[in-house]
Parts: sequence; structure tokens; C-alpha cells
Amino acid sequence: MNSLRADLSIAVGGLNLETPLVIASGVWPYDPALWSPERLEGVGALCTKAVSLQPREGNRGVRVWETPCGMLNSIGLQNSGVRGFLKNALAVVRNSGRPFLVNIVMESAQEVRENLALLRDAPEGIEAVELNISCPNADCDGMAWGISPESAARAVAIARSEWKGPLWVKLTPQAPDLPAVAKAAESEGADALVCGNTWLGMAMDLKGKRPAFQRVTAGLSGPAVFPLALRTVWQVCGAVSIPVVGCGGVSRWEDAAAMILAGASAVEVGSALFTDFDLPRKITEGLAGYLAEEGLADLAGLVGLGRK
Amino acid sequence: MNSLRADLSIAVGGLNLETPLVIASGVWPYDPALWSPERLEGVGALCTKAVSLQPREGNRGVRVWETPCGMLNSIGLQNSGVRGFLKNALAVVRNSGRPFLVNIVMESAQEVRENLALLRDAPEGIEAVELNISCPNADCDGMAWGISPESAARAVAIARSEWKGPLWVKLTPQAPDLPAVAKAAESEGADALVCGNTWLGMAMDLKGKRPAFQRVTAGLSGPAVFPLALRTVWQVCGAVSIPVVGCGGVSRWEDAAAMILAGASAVEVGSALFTDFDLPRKITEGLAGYLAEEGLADLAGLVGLGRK
Amino acid sequence: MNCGGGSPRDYAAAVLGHRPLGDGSGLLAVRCGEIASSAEPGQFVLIRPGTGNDPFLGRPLAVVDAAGDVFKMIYRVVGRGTALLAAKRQGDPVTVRGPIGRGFFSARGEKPLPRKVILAGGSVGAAPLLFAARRLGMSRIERTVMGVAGKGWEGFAEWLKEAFPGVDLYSDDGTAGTKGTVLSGLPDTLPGDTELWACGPQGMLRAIAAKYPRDGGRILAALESRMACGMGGCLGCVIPTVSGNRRVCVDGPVFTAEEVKWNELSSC
Amino acid sequence: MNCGGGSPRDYAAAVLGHRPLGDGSGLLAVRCGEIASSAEPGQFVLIRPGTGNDPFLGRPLAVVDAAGDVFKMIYRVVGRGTALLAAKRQGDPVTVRGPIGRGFFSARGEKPLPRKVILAGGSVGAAPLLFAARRLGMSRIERTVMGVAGKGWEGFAEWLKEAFPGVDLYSDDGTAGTKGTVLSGLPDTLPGDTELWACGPQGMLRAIAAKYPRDGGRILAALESRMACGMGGCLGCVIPTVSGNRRVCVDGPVFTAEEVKWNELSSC
Ligand SMILES: Cc1cc2nc3c(=O)[nH]c(=O)nc-3n(C[C@H](O)[C@H](O)[C@H](O)COP(=O)(O)OP(=O)(O)OC[C@H]3O[C@@H](n4cnc5c(N)ncnc54)[C@H](O)[C@@H]3O)c2cc1C
Ligand SMILES: Cc1cc2nc3c(=O)[nH]c(=O)nc-3n(C[C@H](O)[C@H](O)[C@H](O)COP(=O)(O)OP(=O)(O)OC[C@H]3O[C@@H](n4cnc5c(N)ncnc54)[C@H](O)[C@@H]3O)c2cc1C
Ligand SMILES: Cc1cc2nc3c(=O)[nH]c(=O)nc-3n(C[C@H](O)[C@H](O)[C@H](O)COP(=O)(O)O)c2cc1C
Ligand SMILES: Cc1cc2nc3c(=O)[nH]c(=O)nc-3n(C[C@H](O)[C@H](O)[C@H](O)COP(=O)(O)O)c2cc1C
Ligand code: FES
Ligand code: FES
Repeated sequence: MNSLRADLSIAVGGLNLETPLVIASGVWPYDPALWSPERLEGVGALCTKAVSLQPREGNRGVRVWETPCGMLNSIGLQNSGVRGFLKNALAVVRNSGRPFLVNIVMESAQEVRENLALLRDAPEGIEAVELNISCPNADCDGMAWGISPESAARAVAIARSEWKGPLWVKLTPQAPDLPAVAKAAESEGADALVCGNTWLGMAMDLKGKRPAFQRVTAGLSGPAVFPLALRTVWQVCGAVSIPVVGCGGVSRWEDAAAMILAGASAVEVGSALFTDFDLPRKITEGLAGYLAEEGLADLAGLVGLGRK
Repeated sequence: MNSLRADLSIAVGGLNLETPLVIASGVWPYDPALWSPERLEGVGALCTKAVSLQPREGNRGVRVWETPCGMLNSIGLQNSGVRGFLKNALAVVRNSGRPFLVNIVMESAQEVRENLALLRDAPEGIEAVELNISCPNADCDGMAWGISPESAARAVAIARSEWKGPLWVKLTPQAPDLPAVAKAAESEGADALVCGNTWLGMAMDLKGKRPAFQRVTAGLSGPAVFPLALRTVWQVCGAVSIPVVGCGGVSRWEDAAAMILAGASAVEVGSALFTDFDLPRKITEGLAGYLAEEGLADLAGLVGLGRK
Repeated sequence: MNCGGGSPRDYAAAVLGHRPLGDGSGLLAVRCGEIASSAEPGQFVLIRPGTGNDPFLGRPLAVVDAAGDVFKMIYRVVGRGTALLAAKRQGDPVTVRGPIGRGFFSARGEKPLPRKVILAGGSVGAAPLLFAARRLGMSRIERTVMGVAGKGWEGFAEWLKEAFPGVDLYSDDGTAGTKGTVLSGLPDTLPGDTELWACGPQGMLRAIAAKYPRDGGRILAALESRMACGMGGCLGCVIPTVSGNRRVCVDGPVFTAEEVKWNELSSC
Repeated sequence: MNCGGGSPRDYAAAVLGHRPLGDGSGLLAVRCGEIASSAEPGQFVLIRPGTGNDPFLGRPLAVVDAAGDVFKMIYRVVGRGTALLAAKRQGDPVTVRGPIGRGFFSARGEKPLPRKVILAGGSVGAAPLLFAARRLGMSRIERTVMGVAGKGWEGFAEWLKEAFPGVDLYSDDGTAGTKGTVLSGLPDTLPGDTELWACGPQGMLRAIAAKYPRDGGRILAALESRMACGMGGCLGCVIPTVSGNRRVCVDGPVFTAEEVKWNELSSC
């Protein structure tokens, strides 16, 4: 086990991970039992649920909907705000003994500044932030900051000026020109890019004869989107030289290996944890076995090997 | 059975369909047995495989790859050219006794003009054309005609000037602003829009440690993409007033009903036929049952009902 | 000892028995000692109905009974997941996440048990009340009132009569038991030191809460909601309560009627 | 009469028997009269291994034998689809599309049968040759040469010996039969009025074609390729031949060695 861990360790955007398996934002509850090391075998790092400056109620009505090999969600960033996070959740999160990233939703410039200031000044010290630039915001004409290279650059610049520690920027696949957005985030000082978030989808309620979600569209995740996410990882890794973390549909070690071959340094796993708690262990064991079979000494040697 | 057919009939972009179930381009072989009415129960119309001016060999290497609830393909438009089509395939196609659309790949302006001229002058007469504007082309700076509203408008204008019969234009979901492309196609005289084609994805060959496809990316289809396709159908139906045909991931009658509620007048089914020949019958029977349950007299009454 | 605390785990288990109850419902027995030994009435599992990732999510099914290393569930076919469950045979492998949630006993906190309990179940919602009845003991059950839709529920109604001897059974069309709804079988006022434990369709639960507006604290209702994770992570299953959004999966599924904002509940 | 002509159809069938052969391979018997009665050696089916749409595509498996309303297949576990097949039990439902393709007999067109046939099979590629041997009749079989990798193939090797009495068996490491490959068991020149029917890994088939460069017309090889539709529609399974791209599913899987452009073949 120790030797397996050594093989899989990797440095990503200012964090040293024992394994390249990161739990994605918005899927892991602040349940002390689930942040115990025993329940996190194979996990290299964890992202918190999105934290906004003020508490948010989230969306009404149906919030999750099953789709073929995936699911749609329209949670709407329900969270108890950064103060609530610091007061109630942080201690639980620390219990994992693993690196973690506080997922910050990119709100207005002013809100995100205050949010980061509070995190920066947290008495216990927070190591890393994952900036989520995929939610629509008024400061950005109602679009997500991550849609255009210009607004993405602004968002990262704002966050970078408030946050000196490791800053991962989580891209949205809805960006028409994702490589350009990635480059913009890189040039403004992102330490790593997470590629990406959910894909814009929709469901219809046949009984109600209307869209299943109150906001009509919702975010698609799960194995269904893996081939799409892999393509974006390939494109983004070709555009930037900072580390990239693949995210979207990873549910087997083969998926993780594919993203790493495409150039990712690590992967995030979200929805697939809804079907199997044991996935981080299975995926890391599978990766270790693959490295051994391919005669590779460490995970770093696999990163981008599929581009050669 | 006769009464079921009557219920489901619908007029779409110059064609009168007995059912709203159209077989998508590129999935049905020119096998006389499979174009016999007996094997096409439930089918309202069929699209041919893409026809280009000159014969094409298509791509080398791996051409299909399974993904979760879907598949990637990189066939590369293998076809025997419009002359080959007219000589060998047309008679088979006619045998179905159903309306059919010749799927034309939007090549250079010159090529597509010649192609349409040959179809127009075919001795037996061809009723309808489906213009596929999703393949990269040199006349369009190596991008697909369907990516931008401007180039899509040009493509449709060119085809429209050569083809007076029913002209369906098949959009690509890779367009950053799909509603704008849809409007452009409408204003240049498209009779209906097919929304849409495959989604850009990728697969990695873990044994070879390189992309599975020689051209790296490939088109994702099948149930996995349904929630994405439904979202685009919703958006496009909100942007145009010509009929829209939903396409992408339809594999159950519920999918067809959802797209029709979102505003589509009909649906195309592609990859799902690889898993079940009997799908057109099952889907149309399911739709008929749904109409009856909801107390609707005809399919036209369902079109767009989910937008009200 | 369950070192993960109360949080659910995933188990690769096997179907031990499957008894069809007719009309697309049936009783599934699954061998899984960890769940059987720790589940309490009102708790549920997420059971994955297929192979691979389609269907993707586990289906929530209440634990209907548990003894030794075997627990039971009752399903009713409503969609593709439950249709796959209906095809399970003895020996088939199944993946279950559980036990999940706050059951009837836990929802009461430290309060001593009431002298009497009225059980009210609607359609398959009746199922977890069997488990509750077993744990409460017959002497504490004041009355058992169950309702089914009617036609198409005959098989399930038979099972209800067998599972709850002396049950007051109602059906909308009189096909089984008396014509009427569960509501018709409930007393006009809730006697003192009596609680009402209910499970069933949202409309029934809402009507019960409305019938005893001042006694919401003594009404325990097991709610349903669409779920993804069954571990409190996704926030997909929340319902509006007087203390804000609460997750049906881990904060419920059992809530007191006074907690729930019945009028803001959306259908699931 | 099959009114759809030779084109395959989809059948909802059931597993009649499953005999594990060890090392992750096994023999599956499926009851499906339409396929059993019309399949010819070299033809195959697409069998869907799971429930729902994951795995999405059917897996091509050769027909190994057919009698009455039952046909048999042999699988070897290489990925998730075949792993699901390995878990099938008697009575399990399966969906099969078939029979598909041009078999050994059809690939020969109108030519009269050769006096003698040499059968050459590599690993699970040996399977369809059993069916061919049955239809050819023992007297026509000149020689049967089979090869397996070696370790991990003991169970399958046992089955080969049972299925092909008198088989010349080779393995890369000598674990089963003689150490060597199928090639070592083949004659230096192909005798007149003798054909060679082969099925196995691409490398083996290519080597056989190269061994008898002037006799390609008398070598029938069953090829593999990734498939989606199994009905000639998707053009996903094509291989380069002297007459352009041909579809393995309906133009093959059996081709004469002289048709195939062996050097342009990509691995599958
Ligand atoms: C805590 C809890 C306990 C339950 N106990 C039982 C029980 O003991 N017996 C029983 O028959 N049913 C029970 N249900 C309802 C049962 O979960 C649904 O009938 C089932 O999920 C439907 O799945 P399907 O695939 O057949 O339907 P589909 O409509 O195809 O399912 C699609 C998606 O919607 C979800 N869904 C559909 N209906 C419901 C619903 N009513 N509640 C929650 N999710 C739903 C499914 O889980 C799935 O994710 C319970 C639900 C909850 C929340
Ligand atoms: C005409 C034909 C006949 C065959 N007959 C047999 C047989 O009798 N017994 C047997 O054990 N195997 C046979 N094979 C190979 C068998 O189809 C593959 O081993 C099987 O598809 C692997 O599926 P999987 O899900 O386990 O592997 P995965 O690698 O998980 O499959 C992923 C995808 O790749 C495809 N694939 C993977 N390997 C192959 C392959 N070698 N050929 C074609 N597609 C592949 C799968 O069908 C699937 O679509 C045959 C193949 C062909 C083309
Ligand atoms: C229920 C749910 C809630 C999510 N919440 C957040 C969130 O708060 N912040 C964020 O950046 N991403 C959020 N995501 C997106 C995931 O972190 C992840 O990027 C996405 O689901 C794709 O990965 P997957 O396919 O592995 O789930 C959420 C996803 C789901 C399914
Ligand atoms: C193997 C294959 C070949 C295809 N060939 C064509 C084609 O020639 N022309 C075209 O317009 N679309 C082609 N398509 C796209 C389909 O017509 C359809 O738009 C797409 O697959 C999405 O629908 P589906 O999910 O129902 O398959 C092809 C799709 C597949 C899977
Ligand atoms: S189902 Fe995810 S929080 Fe309840
Ligand atoms: S598998 Fe589709 S043409 Fe052969």
C-alpha cells in the first residue's frame, strides 16, 4: 500500500497529492464519518461544496434527474456561506488529513474578494482554493465568467490578487473557445486548471408536460459525458503549460488513465461516487496496476504520454 | 394500426410523414431487405448515408468506439459519390415506399452545387434533401459551415439556389451560438432544421497509449447525449418558426415525446437502431399510447406543448 | 462496530428470495448482514437495479423487515429501474447502499415511546410500517390503516392483510377493503399519548398533517424525494422545512409533520 | 421462411446453459430457433451483455455450434462486456442480433467443396471451426491445428481436445500441447484441392497468408473488427481489401486471403 502511494504521488498546482484522485466539488457531505481517513482510501485531495459569501437557499423544485449513464442537477449552490463554512464545516474537512480545496463560486468581484479575504484570515489557515467560474453572474452580463477569455481573465485576476496560495480555476465546457479561456486563466496566474464542470442539458417531465427543472436547463454529469470531457482535457492540455485536472464522467481507472495520458496531472471524480463509495480505492489501484504493466515507475511519467 | 398511423402523421418541412420517426443519416445500409416495408414498421421517413460529389474512402484505423450509453464514430463520410448513389442505391431506397431524404454533405460551394444538380436531374426524381453542414471544409477556413451564423447562411443560400424541393438543414451542436445559426438557416430558406448531429468527443487507446482515432476526436452519439440534444432542441425551437426535427440520443418513446414537447415536429433515430431494429415500432406505439393517455387527438397537438 | 458511524456503505449482496405479489409488485429478500443488523424502521437503501451505469442511480426502497443477515424490500414497478428489480431472480447480485436516513425511532430523539401508535400507510408506503410494527410490538399499535388505489392493487392488498392482521383497508374504488381513503379510517382527533406514524403518497401525508393541525409534533411522516447520492452530499433531495432545506436522505426520510412546510413541497 | 432475406434480426432469447471452461472462458447455449436453424459456420451474433444501455453495443461472438433451436457461443473475458457474459446464468434473458455475415461456405460462392480442408484456429478463434468441422464432415478434414497462448489457457485447451479429437495443439510456452504456434503445425505447401480455413488473431492470419503467398484464393480467413451495427449500416467495421473497403460484419467476416490487404490492416 505504501509503495502504491509513492508511485501515484504527484504535485499539482501547489499541492502535493498522494494520489491523483480528487473528490469533485458538490458531492461529498460534511459528515464527519465520511471525512475520516478510513472512508477516503485512495483519495488524494477533496474539494468542498461551493462556498459563497452569503448563505444561499439553492433552487426550488426538482434538483436531480437521472439520464442514461448520468444525471442532471440544478442544486443552485445551496450553502451556508463562507462564515457558516468556517464555523461548522472546516473542522470536519480538516479531519480527513488530506489536502483540500475550498470551492469558491465566482460571484461579483466584490463578493468574491470578501469571500477570499475571510478564507485568507481564517484562524486555522486554508491551503488552497478552487475557483468555480461557471455560474451566471450579474457582474458578467448574466453570463458565466468562464464563457469568454476576457471575462475569465478578469475573474482570475481578481481572485489572484486576493489569494496567494494555490489557486485552481475550474473551467466550464460551455465556453465556445475553451483553449482560449484556459490560456487567459493561465496568464492571469492560475496554478492549475480543472477541466471542467457539468454540461448544459435538460429534461422534460412527461406527466407535467413541462421542463423537469424550474430553471429549464441543468448540468449533466456522470459517465455519459466522459468522452466529451476527455476531448476538452486534450484540447486544454495542448493550450497551456500549467497542470490540468480532468473532470467529467470519470468512473473507472481506465477513464483516469485516459485523461492522464491526454495530459491531465490528476482527475476529479464526482457523480460516480453516488454509485460507489469505494471508487477512489479501485481507481488508484487500477492506475497502479496499469503503471506496473506499462513499466512506468511513477505517475508523472504517464502525464501526457498519449500526446507523444 | 391504421388509426395509430393517422394519429401520428405530421407535416415537416415539405414532407408528409405518417409517423414522426425518421431514420438518421449514416446508420441504415443499402440492403434491399432492410428497406422493405416489413422491416420499417413505424418509420415515417429515412435519411440516406451522406452523399458527396466524388466517392470517398473514409477514414483509416479505428472507426467506432463504445462509450457509456453511447459510441464515438469517425467514419469519414465513406460513400460512393452521388453518381454511385443514383446508380446503385436509389432503387433500394425507393423500395421502402416511404419519404426519404438524401443527406448531402456540405463540401465546397462548387461541389455541393454539382451534387445537387445531379440529384435534381435524376431521372426518377428525388423529393427531399438533408443538408449536413457539420463537416469541416476548406471553403470555410477548415471549419464546419454550421459553426457560425454567417457561414451557415452562405451554405444554406447556396443549397437553396440549387434545390427547390424540401430542404432540411442539419445543424451541428458544436456551434457556439446554435440559435443564431438556426435563425440564419431559416432566413436563407431552409424548410426545416435537424437539431443536431454528433457531439465532439474522444477516446484513448490505453494499450497503444495514444488516441484511439487517427483524427483524435470523433463524434459522440447515442442515449448519453440525449439530455444535451434535448436542450439544443429547446433552444432552437425558441429561436425559429420553421419545423425542427430533434436528433441525438433518442432511444425510447419518452425521448421522442420530450423532444416533441420541447417543440420538435419529429425526431431522428440513429445509434439506438444498432441495439434494436424494432425501435421505430416501439417508439411510435409508445407515442400513440401517450397521446391517448393525455387525451390528445393528434401528434400536432403535442408539438411544443411543453413550452406553454 | 460500524466504524463509519451512521453513514451508509455500499455492499455487493445477492438476492436470496423474490416473491411476486402481483400487479408488478413484489417482495425482495437480500442477504446483507451489515444492513440487516443495523437498519431501523423508516430507513431505506439505494438499490442499483442494473448492470453497468444504466440505470445510473440507485433506487430508494424502504427496509420492510430485517432479521439475521437478511433484509426485505417491497417494490412496485413504476419505471425502468423497478422493472429491472421485478426481473431479479434468486442468486442475482445486487449493489445496495445503506442503511440510510433517520428512521421513525431516531426521528423522535430521546423522547420515551408513546403509549399508542396509529400506523397509516398509502400504497407501497405501507411497507416500512411493517418493520415499525414489529419493533413497536403489537400492544402499542392502536390502529393500522392502509389504503391502496384499487384496481391493479389486489395482490398488494392481499399482502397487506397478511402482513398486518386486523388492518383497516381502504381503496379508492372499493376493490379491496372498504371504499375510501386512509383518511376515512383515521380518528377525528388524535388521542393523547398517541402518535401517528405515516408513510405514503405526498398528498396523503399532507392531508393527514392538515387533519391534525395542532398535533404535528406527534405525527411522524416518511417522505419521498428524488435522490442521487443517499449520503447527504448532493443536496438533490431537499424539502423545505421550518429550519430551512433539509435532506430527505439523511435528515429524513422521517420528519414530524410540524417540521415540514407542506405547502411549499413540490411533487417529486 | 425468413422474409427479411439474409439480414439479421434481433431476438429476445434466454440462456439455456452455461459451461465455464476455466480461465475466464465459457460455453453459452442460447435458445433461439431462428438463429440456430439458419446460421452457417463463420457467421456470428451480436450479443448485448447487460441491461439498459450500458454496455451500449452488442459483442460479436461466433456461432460455435447449432442444433435444433439452440446455438452455442464461446466467450473469453477480455473486458467489461465479456465479464458480464461470464456472469450469465441459466434462464437469464439475452438479446441477440443475428445470424450475421458471410460464413465459410458462402464465402466460396458457387465453387464445389474442396476435397480436403485444413482447419487452423488461434485461441478463441478456434470456436467457429468446430461448427465448420461438423458441417464439412470428418472425412473432409485433412488436419486440425490449434494454438493457444499457454498459461491461463489450460481450460480452453482441454475443451479444444474434447471438441476436436486428434487436434494438433500448440502453445507459446508448451503449457498445452506442443510448444510452438499454429504456424508450426501447418504444412510447408498447401496440397492441391485443399483449402485452409482459419480463424484467430490478426497476426496469425497474416502469417498464414504470408506463408502461402500464391494460394490466397484457397485460404479462407475469418477476421475481427470493432463493430457497432452488425447490419452493414455504420461502416464502422471496414477493412481494406483489393476491392476497396469491405465491411467485416456483412461482407465478411470470412474473406479469402487474397482479398485482404494484410499490410494496411490496423489492429482492432
Ligand atoms: C425514502 C424512499 C423510500 C421508498 N420506498 C419505497 C418502497 O419501499 N417501495 C417502492 O415501491 N417504492 C419506494 N419508493 C419509491 C421508489 O424509490 C420509486 O418508485 C423508484 O425510485 C422508481 O424508480 P424507477 O426506475 O422504476 O422509475 P423511473 O421514473 O424510471 O425513475 C427515474 C428516476 O426517478 C426516481 N424516482 C422516480 N419516482 C420516485 C419516487 N417516487 N421517489 C423517489 N425517486 C423517484 C428514480 O429513483 C430514478 O432516479 C421510495 C422512495 C423514497 C424516496
Ligand atoms: C466476427 C467476430 C467474431 C468473434 N467471435 C468471438 C468468439 O467466438 N469468442 C470470443 O471470445 N471472442 C470473439 N470475438 C471477439 C469479441 O467480440 C471481443 O472479445 C469482445 O467484443 C470484447 O468485449 P468486451 O466488452 O469484453 O471488451 P471491451 O474491450 O470492454 O469492449 C469495448 C468495445 O470494443 C469491442 N471489442 C473489443 N475487442 C474486440 C475484438 N477483438 N473484436 C471486435 N470488437 C472488439 C467490443 O465489442 C466493445 O464494443 C469475435 C469478434 C468478431 C469481430
Ligand atoms: C449534485 C452536484 C453538485 C455539484 N456542485 C458543484 C459545486 O458546488 N461547485 C462546483 O464547482 N461544481 C459542482 N458540481 C460539479 C462537479 O464538481 C463536477 O465538476 C461535475 O459533476 C462533473 O464531474 P462528474 O461527471 O465526475 O460528476 C456538482 C455536481 C453535482 C452532480
Ligand atoms: C456510424 C454513424 C455514421 C453517421 N453518418 C452520418 C452521415 O453520413 N451524415 C450525417 O449527417 N450524420 C451522420 N451521423 C450522425 C447521425 O445521423 C445522428 O445525427 C447522430 O448519430 C445523433 O443521433 P443518434 O444519437 O440517434 O445516433 C452518423 C452517425 C453514426 C453513429
Ligand atoms: S440524495 Fe444526495 S443529499 Fe440526499
Ligand atoms: S458493424 Fe456496422 S457496418 Fe459493420
